[in-house]
Amino acid sequence: MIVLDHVKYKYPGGKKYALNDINIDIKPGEFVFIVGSSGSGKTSLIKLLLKEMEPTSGHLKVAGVDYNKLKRKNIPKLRRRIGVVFQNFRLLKDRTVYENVAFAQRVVETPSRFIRRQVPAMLTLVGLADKYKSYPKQLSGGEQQRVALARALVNKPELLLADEPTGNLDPKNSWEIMRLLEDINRKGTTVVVVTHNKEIVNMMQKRVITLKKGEIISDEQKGGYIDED
Amino acid sequence: MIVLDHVKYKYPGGKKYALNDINIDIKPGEFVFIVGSSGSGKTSLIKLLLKEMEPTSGHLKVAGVDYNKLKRKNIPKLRRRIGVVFQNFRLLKDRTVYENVAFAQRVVETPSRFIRRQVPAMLTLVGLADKYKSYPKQLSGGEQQRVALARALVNKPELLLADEPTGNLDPKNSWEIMRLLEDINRKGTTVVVVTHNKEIVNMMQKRVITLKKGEIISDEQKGGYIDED
Amino acid sequence: MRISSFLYSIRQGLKNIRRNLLFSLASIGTIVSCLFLFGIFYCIIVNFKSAMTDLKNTVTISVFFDEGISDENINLIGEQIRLRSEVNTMDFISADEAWEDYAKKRYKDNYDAAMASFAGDNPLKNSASYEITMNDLSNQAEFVNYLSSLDGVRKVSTSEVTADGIQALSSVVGYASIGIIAILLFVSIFLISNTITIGITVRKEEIAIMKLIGATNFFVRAPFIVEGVVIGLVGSLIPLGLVWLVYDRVVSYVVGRFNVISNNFAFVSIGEMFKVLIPISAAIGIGLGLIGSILTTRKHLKV
Amino acid sequence: MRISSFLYSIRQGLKNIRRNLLFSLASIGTIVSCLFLFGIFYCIIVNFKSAMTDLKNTVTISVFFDEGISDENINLIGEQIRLRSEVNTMDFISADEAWEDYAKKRYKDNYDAAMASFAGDNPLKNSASYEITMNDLSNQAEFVNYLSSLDGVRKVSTSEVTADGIQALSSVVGYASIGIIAILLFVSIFLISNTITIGITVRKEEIAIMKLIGATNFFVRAPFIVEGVVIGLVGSLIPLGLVWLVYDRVVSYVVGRFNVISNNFAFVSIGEMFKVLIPISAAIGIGLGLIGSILTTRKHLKV
Ligand SMILES: Nc1ncnc2c1ncn2[C@@H]1O[C@H](COP(=O)(O)OP(=O)(O)OP(=O)(O)O)[C@@H](O)[C@H]1O
Ligand SMILES: Nc1ncnc2c1ncn2[C@@H]1O[C@H](COP(=O)(O)OP(=O)(O)OP(=O)(O)O)[C@@H](O)[C@H]1O
Ligand SMILES: [Mg+2]
Ligand SMILES: [Mg+2]
Repeated sequence: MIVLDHVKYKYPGGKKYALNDINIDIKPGEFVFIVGSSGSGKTSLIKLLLKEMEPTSGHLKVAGVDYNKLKRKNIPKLRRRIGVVFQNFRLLKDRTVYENVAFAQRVVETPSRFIRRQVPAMLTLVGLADKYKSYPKQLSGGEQQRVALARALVNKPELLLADEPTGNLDPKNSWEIMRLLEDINRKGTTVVVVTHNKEIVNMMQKRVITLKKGEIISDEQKGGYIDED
Repeated sequence: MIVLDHVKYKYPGGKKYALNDINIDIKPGEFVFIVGSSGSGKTSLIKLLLKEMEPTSGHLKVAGVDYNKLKRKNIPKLRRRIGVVFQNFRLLKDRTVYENVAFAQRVVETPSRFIRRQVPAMLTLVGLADKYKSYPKQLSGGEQQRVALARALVNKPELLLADEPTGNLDPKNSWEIMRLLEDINRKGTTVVVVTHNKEIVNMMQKRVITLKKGEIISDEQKGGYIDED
Repeated sequence: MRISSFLYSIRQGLKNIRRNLLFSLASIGTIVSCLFLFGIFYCIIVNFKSAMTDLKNTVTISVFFDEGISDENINLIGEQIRLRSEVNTMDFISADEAWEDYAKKRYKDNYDAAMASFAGDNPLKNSASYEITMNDLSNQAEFVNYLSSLDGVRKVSTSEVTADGIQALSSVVGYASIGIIAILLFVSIFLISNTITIGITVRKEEIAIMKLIGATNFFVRAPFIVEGVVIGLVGSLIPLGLVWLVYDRVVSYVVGRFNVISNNFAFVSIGEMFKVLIPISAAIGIGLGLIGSILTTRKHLKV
Repeated sequence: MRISSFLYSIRQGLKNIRRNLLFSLASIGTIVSCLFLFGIFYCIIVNFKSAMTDLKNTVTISVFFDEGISDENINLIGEQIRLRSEVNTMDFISADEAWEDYAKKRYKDNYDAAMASFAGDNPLKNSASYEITMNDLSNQAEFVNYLSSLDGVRKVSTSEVTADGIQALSSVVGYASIGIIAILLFVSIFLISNTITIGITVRKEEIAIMKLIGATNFFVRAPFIVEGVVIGLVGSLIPLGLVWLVYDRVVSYVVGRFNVISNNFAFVSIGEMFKVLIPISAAIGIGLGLIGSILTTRKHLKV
C-alpha cells in the first residue's frame, strides 16, 4: 500500500533534512503507528504521502500509484482514496460540522440520499450527533478533532492517515477512537496513525515505526513506544 | 489566587450550560490539574479566568481582582499578570518565534536589553533555541506548542493558565515541560494545567479538579485521573 | 459531473456570498462605485459630443449662384456638390424662401404689410443658395475652395473662425473623453480585481483544505465562479439603475430650469445611452467577476 | 508609554506594511486610483470654471453718455456705478480711445493715414463709455435697467442673449461640478474605507491574541495607525505626482496643437490647482488611513 524508497525531504530554506533516507513498506490492511519526538518528521511524512509536497529525492508509491509519474490532474483521484486527519484539524471554518463531513462525500460525488444517511451515522460514531449544526469555532478542541476524524472516515478510504488523532482527547475518548480505527482496519482499510500516546501504542501491539531527527531508528511488528535515552 | 463562586456559563445560542455552578478556590502558589472528558468545559473555564468572556452568573475573583467590578480599561493590566497557553496555541502567524515570545515582554514594556537576553534564554529552556527565526507555520505541532509555552512563561507571571500544553508533545518532551512548570510553581507562580495526560496527572500527585458536562465531580488534593465508568 | 454536484456548486456559491458577507458587500460596493462613475461620465461625454455635433450643424456654408443662372444649372451644381464626401446635409433655399425668412426676421410684426408692399418683386432675387453642413469641419477651407471653383458659383460664404473654434473644442473633448473613459475603465478593472484578489487570498486555506481532501480544481472553483458572477451581476445592475435615476432627474431639472439650454440642445435619450452602457457594465461586472475568480483561484489551486 | 514602545509601534507599523504586502498594495492602489480620478476631475472642472469666468468677462456692458456731458458728470456717474455690488471690473474708454480702437480695426494698414486725415476731429466724439463686466450675469437685465435710469446716460448697450446662454451653461457646469466632486469624494471614501475594513478584519485574530496577552488598546492600535498613515501618505503622494504629470502633458499638448484655444483661454496653473489638491489629497489619504484604522480596529478591540 505504501512504499517509500530512500526518500529525503528538506524544507525550502531549511538547513537539515526533515526526512532523511526513509525506507518503509506498508502492506495493504496493516495498522501502523508512527512515533517519535517533537519535530522528528512525522507530519512531514504524512504530507509526502498526501502529495502535499514532493520529496527532495527518492521514490514514493501509495495505493499502487507511483508519485514520480503521477500527473497533476490525477492527484485528486488519488487523494479521494485516502482519508486524512490533520494534526491541526483543518476544518472548513465557515461550514457546519455536518457540511464539513458531507464535503468529503460531495467531493467523491456521493448521491445526496447517501450523504443524508451516512453523515449523521458517522457523527454518531464519533459522539457528535448533537453538534451537527455547530461551526468549528463553537466546538471544544476534542470535538473538532473528532469532526476531522469523521470527515476522514466517512468515505471508507483504502488508506487512513491520522496525524495525532487523539492529541486533544481524554483517555476514554482516545480509546474509543482507537477501537474505531481497529474496526475500520479489520474491514480492510490500511491505517497509519501518528501519535504520542505511549499507553495506546504499548497496549495495542501493532507495528511501530519510530522516527528520530528525520531518520527511522526502529520499525517493529508488535512494537512498543521507545523512550529516548 | 482564583475564586469562583457559583459560576455558570452558557454560550450564546447554546442549549446547555457549558459550566454549571462552579465553585473553586485556588490559593496562591498552588499547582492544579483540571481534567475532564472532551467538551466538559475546561477551555471555557480558562476563557472565563482570562476574561475572554463574562460568566452568565456568579462571581469570579482572580489575583485579588473582582471581575464583576473590573473596568474594561483595566483588563490589560490584569492579563499581564497571567500567562496563558491556549489549546490551539494562538501564535501571531506573521511574526517569528522570537517576536512571538518577545511580544509578551513588549506588552509589559520590558526594556529592550532585557528582551534580548530573556527571550533566547526562554527559548533554550523549551528546546527551541535554533528555531527562533522560524515562522509558526514552519514549525511542527509540538514546536508551536512550546513557543506558546515560552510566551506564557517569559514574563514570570503570578498565574499560569495552560490549556493542554502537552497535547502535541511526545512523553519525554511532556515530562520536561511538566518539570519546567513545577519549577516555576516552586518559584511562586500559581499553575493551572488542563490536561488529558493520565500518566502525568497520576504521577505528579497534585490537586486535581475533574469536570464532567460542565460540573465539578471531584476536587482532590494529591488526586489522580478519574476514569469515567 | 453529476447534476447534483452542479447544483451543489451553485448553492455553495450563493451561500458563500452570505458567509463572506463583508467581502461580498465590499466587492459589490466596488463594482457599483466604479460602474456608476463610468456610467455618469459616459452620459456626460455622450451629451457633450452630441452638443458638439449640434453645434457643427449650425455652421453652414452658403453657396450663392451667378446672377440669372437657370434652375437647371443650379440643379447640376447641386448634384455635383452632393457627390462630395464632405457633405453632411444640403438644403436648397430658393430666393423666395430667403426673402420670406429675411422679412420675417426684419419686419416681425409688420411682416404681412412688408410682403404686400414688395409683392411680386423679390428684393433678394439673387439670393437662392445651397445651405451645406459638413461631416468634418477640419476640411472646411479646402471644401470652400472647391465650391468657389465651381462654374456658376458666385460666392461661398462661411464663418471660418467659428468653425475653427468648434473643431478645436470638439477635438479636445474627443481626446479628453477617450482619456477619461480609458482611465475610468482601467481604475475600475484594477479596483475590482483588487477586491477579488484580497477576498480569495483570505480563503486560501479553505481552498487548500478542499484540494487535500481530493476535490478537483473544477469542484473547488465552481462555487467561486458562481459567487463571482452573481456579485458581478448585482454589482452591474445597481449602477445601471442609479445612472438611470440620476440622468433622468438631472435632465428634467436642467430642461425645466434653463430654457436657453433646452431650446438649443436636445439631451441624448437614456435608451440610446443604455445601448452601450448595459453591455459594457455587464462585461466589466460579470466578466471581471468571472475572470477574476478564475484567475485568483488558480493561484491557490496548486496544492 | 516608554520611548521604546513608541519606537516599537512605528517599526511594527512599517513591518506590517511589508508583511501584508498584498493588502498594503491594494490599499495604496485604491487610494491612488481614487485620488487620481479626483485630481483629474478637479483640474477639468477648475479649468472649465475659469473658462466660464473668462467668457463672462468678455460680456461687457457699455454705458454711453448724453451728448456734451461734462467730464465731471461722467466721473460722478462712474462713482455711482462703482458702488454697485454687481460690478466686477469697470474701465473708462474715452472718445479718443474708442476712435483709435475703431480706426485700428477698420483701417488696419492705413491706420496712420486715416488718423492723420481726421486729425483733431474725432468722428466718435460722443462715444466715450464705461466698459463694465459683472460679477454675476444673472442680474444683468436688472442692472442694465438701473444703468439706463441714471441721469446723463444716453444708451446702455449689451448682448442679452449671450449673457443668458453663458449664465445657464455656467450654472449647469457649477452644479455638475459639485455633483461630480461629491460623487467622487463619496466613492473614494467608500472604497478606501472598504479596503481598510477588509484588511483589518483579516487580522481580527491577530488583534484578539494581542489583547488576550494583555496589550492595551493603544499598544495594539498604534502599529495599525502608523500603517494606515504611511499607506495614506504614499497613496496620496503618488496621485498628486501623476496628476501633475498628466496635467502638464495635456496642457502643453493642447496649447501646442490648438491655437484657437490657447489664444482665447489661459489654463489654470498647476500651482494654483495644487493649493487645493494637496490639502484635500492629504486629508483623504492620511485622514482616511488614520480614521479608518482607528475605527476598524476599535471594532475588534473588544476582547
Ligand atoms: N514549512 C516548514 N518550513 C521549514 N521547516 C519546517 C516546516 N515544517 C516543519 N518544519 C521543520 O521540520 C521538522 C519536522 O517537522 P514535522 O512537522 O514533520 O515534525 P513532527 O514529527 O510532526 O513533530 P510534532 O510531533 O511536533 O508534530 C521540524 O524541525 C520543523 O521545524
Ligand atoms: N463558541 C462556542 N459556542 C457554542 N458552544 C461552544 C463554544 N465553544 C465551546 N462550546 C461548547 O461548550 C462545551 C465545552 O467546551 P470546552 O471548549 O470548554 O470543552 P473542553 O473541556 O475544553 O473540551 P476539550 O477537551 O475537547 O478541549 C462543548 O460542548 C462545546 O461544544
Ligand atoms: Mg506533527
Ligand atoms: Mg478545550
